[in-house]
Amino acid sequence: MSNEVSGQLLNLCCGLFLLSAVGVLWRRQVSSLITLLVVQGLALTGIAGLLAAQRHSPEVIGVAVGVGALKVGVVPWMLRRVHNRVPDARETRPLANVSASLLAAAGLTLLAYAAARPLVALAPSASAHATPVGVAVVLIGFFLAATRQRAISQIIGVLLIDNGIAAVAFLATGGVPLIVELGASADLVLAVLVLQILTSRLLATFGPTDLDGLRELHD
Amino acid sequence: MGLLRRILKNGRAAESAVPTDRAVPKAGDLGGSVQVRHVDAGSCNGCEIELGQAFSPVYDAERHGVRLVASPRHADVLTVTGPVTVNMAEPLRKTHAAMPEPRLVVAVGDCARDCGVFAGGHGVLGPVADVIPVDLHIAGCPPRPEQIVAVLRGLSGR
Amino acid sequence: MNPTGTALITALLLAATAALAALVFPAAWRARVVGTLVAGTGSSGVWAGAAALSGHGWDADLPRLLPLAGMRLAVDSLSGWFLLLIGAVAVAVGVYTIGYAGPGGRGAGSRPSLSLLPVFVGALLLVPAAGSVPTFLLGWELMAVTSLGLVATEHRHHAQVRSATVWYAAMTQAGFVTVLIGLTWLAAAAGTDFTAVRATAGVLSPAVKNAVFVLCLVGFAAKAGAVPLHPWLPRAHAEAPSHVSALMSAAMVKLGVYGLVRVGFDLLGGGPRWWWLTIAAIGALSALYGIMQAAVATDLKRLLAFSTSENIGLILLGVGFAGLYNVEGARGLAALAMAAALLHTLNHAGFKALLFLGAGSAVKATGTRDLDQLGGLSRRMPATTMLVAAGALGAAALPPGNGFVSEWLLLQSLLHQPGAGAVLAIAAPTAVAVIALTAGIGVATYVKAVGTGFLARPRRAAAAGATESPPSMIVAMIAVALACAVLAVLPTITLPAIGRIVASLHLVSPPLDGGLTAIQLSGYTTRFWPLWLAAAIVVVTGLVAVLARRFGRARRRAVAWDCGDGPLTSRMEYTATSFAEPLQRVFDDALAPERDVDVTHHEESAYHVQAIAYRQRIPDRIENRFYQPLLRAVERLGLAGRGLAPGVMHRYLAYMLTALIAVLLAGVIR
Amino acid sequence: MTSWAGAAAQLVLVGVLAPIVVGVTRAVRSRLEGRAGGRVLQPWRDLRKLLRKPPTSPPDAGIFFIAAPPVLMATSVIIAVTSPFITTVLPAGSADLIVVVGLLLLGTVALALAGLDTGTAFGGMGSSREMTIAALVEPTLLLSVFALSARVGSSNLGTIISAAASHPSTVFTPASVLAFAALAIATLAETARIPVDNPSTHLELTMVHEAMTLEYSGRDLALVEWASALRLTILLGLLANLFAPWGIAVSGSAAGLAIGAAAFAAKVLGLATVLAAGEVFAAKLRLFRVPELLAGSFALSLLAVLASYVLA
Repeated sequence: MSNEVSGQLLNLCCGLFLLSAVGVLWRRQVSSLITLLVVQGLALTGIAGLLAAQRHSPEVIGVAVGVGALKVGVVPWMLRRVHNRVPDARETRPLANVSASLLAAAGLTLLAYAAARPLVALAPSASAHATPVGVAVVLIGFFLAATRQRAISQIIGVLLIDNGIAAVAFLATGGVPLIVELGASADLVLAVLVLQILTSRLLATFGPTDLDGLRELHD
Repeated sequence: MGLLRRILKNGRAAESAVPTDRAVPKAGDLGGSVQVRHVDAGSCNGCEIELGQAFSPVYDAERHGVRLVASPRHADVLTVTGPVTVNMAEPLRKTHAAMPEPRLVVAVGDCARDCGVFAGGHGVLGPVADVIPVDLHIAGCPPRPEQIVAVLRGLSGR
Repeated sequence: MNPTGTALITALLLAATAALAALVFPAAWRARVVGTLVAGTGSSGVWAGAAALSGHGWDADLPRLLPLAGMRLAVDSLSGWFLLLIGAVAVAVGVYTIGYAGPGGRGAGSRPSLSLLPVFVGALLLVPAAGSVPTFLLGWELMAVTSLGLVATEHRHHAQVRSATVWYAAMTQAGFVTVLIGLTWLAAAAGTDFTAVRATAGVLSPAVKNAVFVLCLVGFAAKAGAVPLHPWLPRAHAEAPSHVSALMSAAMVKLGVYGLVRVGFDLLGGGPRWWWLTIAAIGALSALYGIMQAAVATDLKRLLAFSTSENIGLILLGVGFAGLYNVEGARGLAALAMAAALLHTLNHAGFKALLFLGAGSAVKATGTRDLDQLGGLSRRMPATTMLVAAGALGAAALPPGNGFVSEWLLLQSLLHQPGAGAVLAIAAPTAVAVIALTAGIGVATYVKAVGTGFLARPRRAAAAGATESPPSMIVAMIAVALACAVLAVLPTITLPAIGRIVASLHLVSPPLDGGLTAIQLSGYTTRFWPLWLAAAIVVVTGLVAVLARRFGRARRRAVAWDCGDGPLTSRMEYTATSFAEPLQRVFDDALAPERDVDVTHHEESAYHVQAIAYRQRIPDRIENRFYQPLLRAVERLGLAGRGLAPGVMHRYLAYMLTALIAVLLAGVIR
Repeated sequence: MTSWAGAAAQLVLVGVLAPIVVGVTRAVRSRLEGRAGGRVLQPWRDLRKLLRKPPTSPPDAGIFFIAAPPVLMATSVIIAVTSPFITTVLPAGSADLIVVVGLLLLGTVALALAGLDTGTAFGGMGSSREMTIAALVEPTLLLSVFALSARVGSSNLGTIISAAASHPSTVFTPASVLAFAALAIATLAETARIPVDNPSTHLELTMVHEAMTLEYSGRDLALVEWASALRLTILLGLLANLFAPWGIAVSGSAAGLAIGAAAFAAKVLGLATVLAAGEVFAAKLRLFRVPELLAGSFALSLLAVLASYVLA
C-alpha cells in the first residue's frame, strides 16, 4: 500500500473516530450508543492496524488485534448484557440537552486542537497531526460522563475517554508498546467490571439507576 | 458661703461644763477616754433622744473624752435604755460578752432600772440588772442630758 | 566539651530516659521515677544556663540528626538565661509531680501524661538552645505538640477540657505557621544558621525585615499570650493539670518573649521605631486587659492565667521601651529597660510557678477551682496558704516581694527621659500610668484570690474537708518560695549575668551598680535597698508585736460580732464575685458583663413571683469582638463548602472537566 | 552618727505628733460645729487606754488577722524613719518615692486581708471597697511621682526635696501645683477622710476603712488607730515637704534638727487644720462617685506630667 493511500485511510479512520464520539452525544437510546461504541472501536483498530502496517512491526499488529478484540468484541458484549437486564433504555433527562451537548463538543474539539498543538510540534510525523482527535474524544467522553443521568451512559463516557487516550497514544507515538496498552486495557476491564457490578447491585436494591435517586443517599 | 457666716454667727453653742458627781472605782483605768456603745433593749426612744442630745453641740459630752463607737469590740461602756424585752435579752447578753474586759454598764432611765411604766408588760422580761451586771443607774423618765453627761464625765474623770 | 554542652546534652538525655521510664514503670512507681528524672533534667538545664551565663558559649553542629538541614545548637548568654529559668521551674515541677501525680494511674499520673511531661521539658530546653532556623522550628513545634497532649490529660473527665484543647491547638498551630513563614522567609533571605543571619541582617531590604518582624511578632505574641492573641491562655492554663500549667505559665510563655528578643534585637539587629511602639502597645494592652479580666475572674487558675497575660504585658513594655530608647540612641536607658524586662521574666517565673503549684495543691485537696466555693483553707492547709500568700506578695508587686524589684526597675527606666523626643514624651507617661493602674488592680486581684480563696470560713463541704497536700508538693513549693525570696532580697546577683546578655544584644551594659545589697542607678541618686527593706519590715513587725504583747493581757477568742442576732454563717462571707463587684462596676464599660435575670411568676397572678434566676457572666470582650465573628465566618464558609459536594456523581465529573479545560486553556493562552 | 540621731528624732517626733494631728482635726471640726471641742491630746488617752485592754479575735481568723496591725504599724514606722521629714541626712539616704508608695500599699493590703480573714460581711465589704479605692489611687500616686522626679531626674525623696529647697522657684510651676492638687486628693483617699470615707461614721454600710477594723479591740485596735494616724501624718508631711520644703534641715546639726522639727510640726498641723475645716464643708461621696473623683485626680497628675515636659 502506498504511503499516501494509507495516509488517507488513516484520516478517514480518525474522522470516523471523532464522528462516532459526537454521535454518542447525539443519540439517546443506549442500544444506539453501544453500536456507536463498536464503530469507534473499529475506527481505533483501523488506526492501530494502519500504523502497524506503516511500521511493519509485528508487535504493533499484536496490539492492534488485542485492541480490536477488546473494544469491538468484549466490551460491547458486556454492555449489551448489562443493558438487557436494565429496563431504562432511554436517557430521559440529560443535564445538558442535545444541542447544548453538540455545541460543547464543538468547543471541546477546538480546545483539543489548540491544546494539542505543542504535542504535535514535538514529533511532527504524518500521523501525529491527528492526535488532537484523540484529545477531543477524551474531552467529549468526559463531558458525556459529566452530563448524563444514567449510570450506563457514564460508563460509556469512561469508555470514550479510554478510546481517546488509546488513540492519542497510537497517533502521537506511532505505535504503543505492548505493556502500556495492556495496562490501559487492564484498567478498562477493571473499570467495566466494577461498574457492571455496581449497576447490577444498584438495580437489585433501587430499581432504576437514575443518578438523581442517588442524591437521597447522601443527604 | 452661707455655712461660714452661720458658723461665725453662732459661735460656741456649748453650755458650761456640768459638774461631775460620784466617781466609779472601776472606771479608774479608763484614763479620760470613754468609748460608749449604746443598746436599745426595748425603750420607747425617749431616753435615746436625751442620750443623743448628750452628744449634741449644746451639752457636748465629747469635751470630756466620751465618744460613741460602732462596735462593742471598741467600747468600754455599754449604755442600755428601756426594760429588757424577751427578744432583746439574748442580743444584750451577746453585746455585753463581745466587749473587752474592763467594761461597765450604765442603765439609762427608769425603765432600765425597774421597767418603769412598762413593768409587768407582756413582752417585758425585766430590768437590765436581771440580764447583765449594771454599774450605774441614771434615774428619770427620760433623764435630762445634763444628768447623762454628768455620769459619763464621772466615768471619764476629765 | 565545655560545661554548657555537657549539661545540655545530659538534660536532653535525662528527658528521653524519663519519657521511656514513664512507659515502662508500673503506676505506683511511675510518678516518683518520672518526677525525679524531670527534676534531674531541670537541674542540668539550670547548670547549662548558669555555665552559658558565666561566659561559656557553646555551639554544636549535628548534621545527620535531621534529614535536610541537620540540627545546630548554639547557646549564648541570652539562651543561657532562659535555660536557667526553664530548668529552675522544671526542677520544682519535677519534685511537685511526685506528690501531685500520686500513685494512682489516672489523670496526671497516667502513662501518656507522665511520658509527655519530660519530652515537653526537653523541648522547652531545646528552643532557646537552637542555633539554626530548622532546629528552632523543630523545638517550637515539639513544644507545642507535647504541651497540647498534656493540656488534654483530663479530657475524659470534663467537656471544657476538650474545648480548651481545641482552642489551644488551633491558636498554637496558627501562631506556629506565622513563625514558620517568617523564619523561613528570613532563612531564604539570609541563610538558615543564626550566625549567617546575623551577618547578613544588615543588608536585608527593609521590606523583608519588616515582613519577617511582623510575622514573628504575631507568632511569638500568640505563644506569649499577649492580649489580642490570648484566648487560648485562660482556657489551656485553667484546664491543664496544675504542674503542667505551672510549667506553661512560668516557662513556656517566656519563650514567646525569648523569640521576640532573639529576632528583634539579635537576628535583625533592631529596627525602625514603629516596631517597638507596636510591642509596647501590645504590652500595655495585655497588661491592662489581662489584669482587668483577672480582677473579676472567680476561677482561681483562670485568674492566674490572665495575670500571666498581664505580666507578659509588663515584660513586653520593657522590651518595647528598650527598643525605643535604642532607636533614640539612649543605649544606657535601653539596657536598663531590657534588664528590667529580663529580671521580670525570672521573677514572674518564680512567683507564678509558686502560685500555680499552690493553686494545684488547693484544687487537688478541695476538688474545685471556684473561689466562691473555697475558703477556710488557712487553718486546714496552713503550709499551702502561707506559700500561696508568699507567691501573691511577689505577684502583687508589693515591697518585700520579688515582683516589686523588677517593677521598680521598669518604672525607673521610664522615669528618666533622654532629652525626650515627642514620641517618648507621650509614651513614657502613658506607660507609667498603665503600669501603675495594672499594679493597683493587681494588688486588688491577689487580695481577692488569697482573701476569699484561703481565709476565713470554708464556703462548701469540699473546702471544709480539705487536708494538707503530700510533703513532696510542699517541698517543691518551699524551694520555689526560697528562690523567690532570694530574688527579692538579693536581686543584684543577677545583674552581672543580665549585663552580659544586654551587651550581647548590641546594647551597652545597664547603668546599675551599688554592690550586693543595693540597686543604684549610676549617675543618679536613685537607690533602693531590697535587703534592708525586707529585713526592716520583718524586724520592725516583730518588735511592734512583742512590744504590744508586753502591754496588755492575753488574747481572747470570742465569737465574731454579729450585731447580736443569729450566728454568722459562711454564706454571709464576702465571695470573690462580691469582692470584685466594685471593681467590675468601675470598669463596667470595659468589661461589659452579661447579666440575665428571669423571673418565674405564679400561674394565677403576674404579681406574685415564684422564683428569680440571676446569672452573670463576664465575657472576654476581645474574644467576642474578634474571634467569634471570625469563627462564624469560617462556619458559614464551611456550610457553603458543604453545598459544593451534594453527592451528585456528575457534579464531581463536571468539576474535573472544568478543571481540565481550565488547565488546557491556560496552556493555550500563555 | 548624726544621721541615726536624725532618724531617731524623726521617729519620735512623727510617732508623738500623729495622734495629736488626729486630735487637732477633731478639735477643729468640733470647734467649727459650735461644740466646746475635745482636748487635742484625747487620741493619746484613747491609745493609752486601748493598749491596756486585751485583744479578741474571731474563732476562725488565722495568722493574717493577728499579724495585720503590726505589719501596718511597721510600714508606717519604716516610712517615718526613712523619709526626709525633719532632715534629709538619714542613715541610708532618704527613701525612694516608689518604695514609699509600695509600703503604704502593703499596709493597706495587710489590713484588707485581715478584714477578709474575720469572715464577717462587714470585714469583706470594707476590704473590697478599700482595695478598689487603693487600686484607683495608685496611678495618681505614681504619676505624681513621675511629675516630681522627671524634673529632678531622680525619684529619691531627698533629692527632690533638697532640689525644691535650694531653688524655690520650681515649687510654683504649674506642674508642681497640679501635682499638689492630685496628691492632695490621693491623700484624702488613702487616709479615708471625708469625701471618700467618713472616719466618724457608725453606719457600717457606709464604712470603708473603719469596717475592716470592726473586729479589732484592745491593743490591736490601738496599733491600727495609731498606724492610721501615722499614715495621715506621713502623707500630710510628704505633701508639706514636697511642695513647701522650707525649714527642713539639710545639715546634720542639732539646731538644724530642732528648726526642722518645728517647721515640720507647724506645717503638718497647719495642713491638718485646713483638712478639718474643709471636711466641715464637704459631705461623703457615694461610693461609686469616688472613682470619678479619683479619675479627676489622675487627670490632674497626667496634666502635671505633660506640663513638666512642656514648660520645665
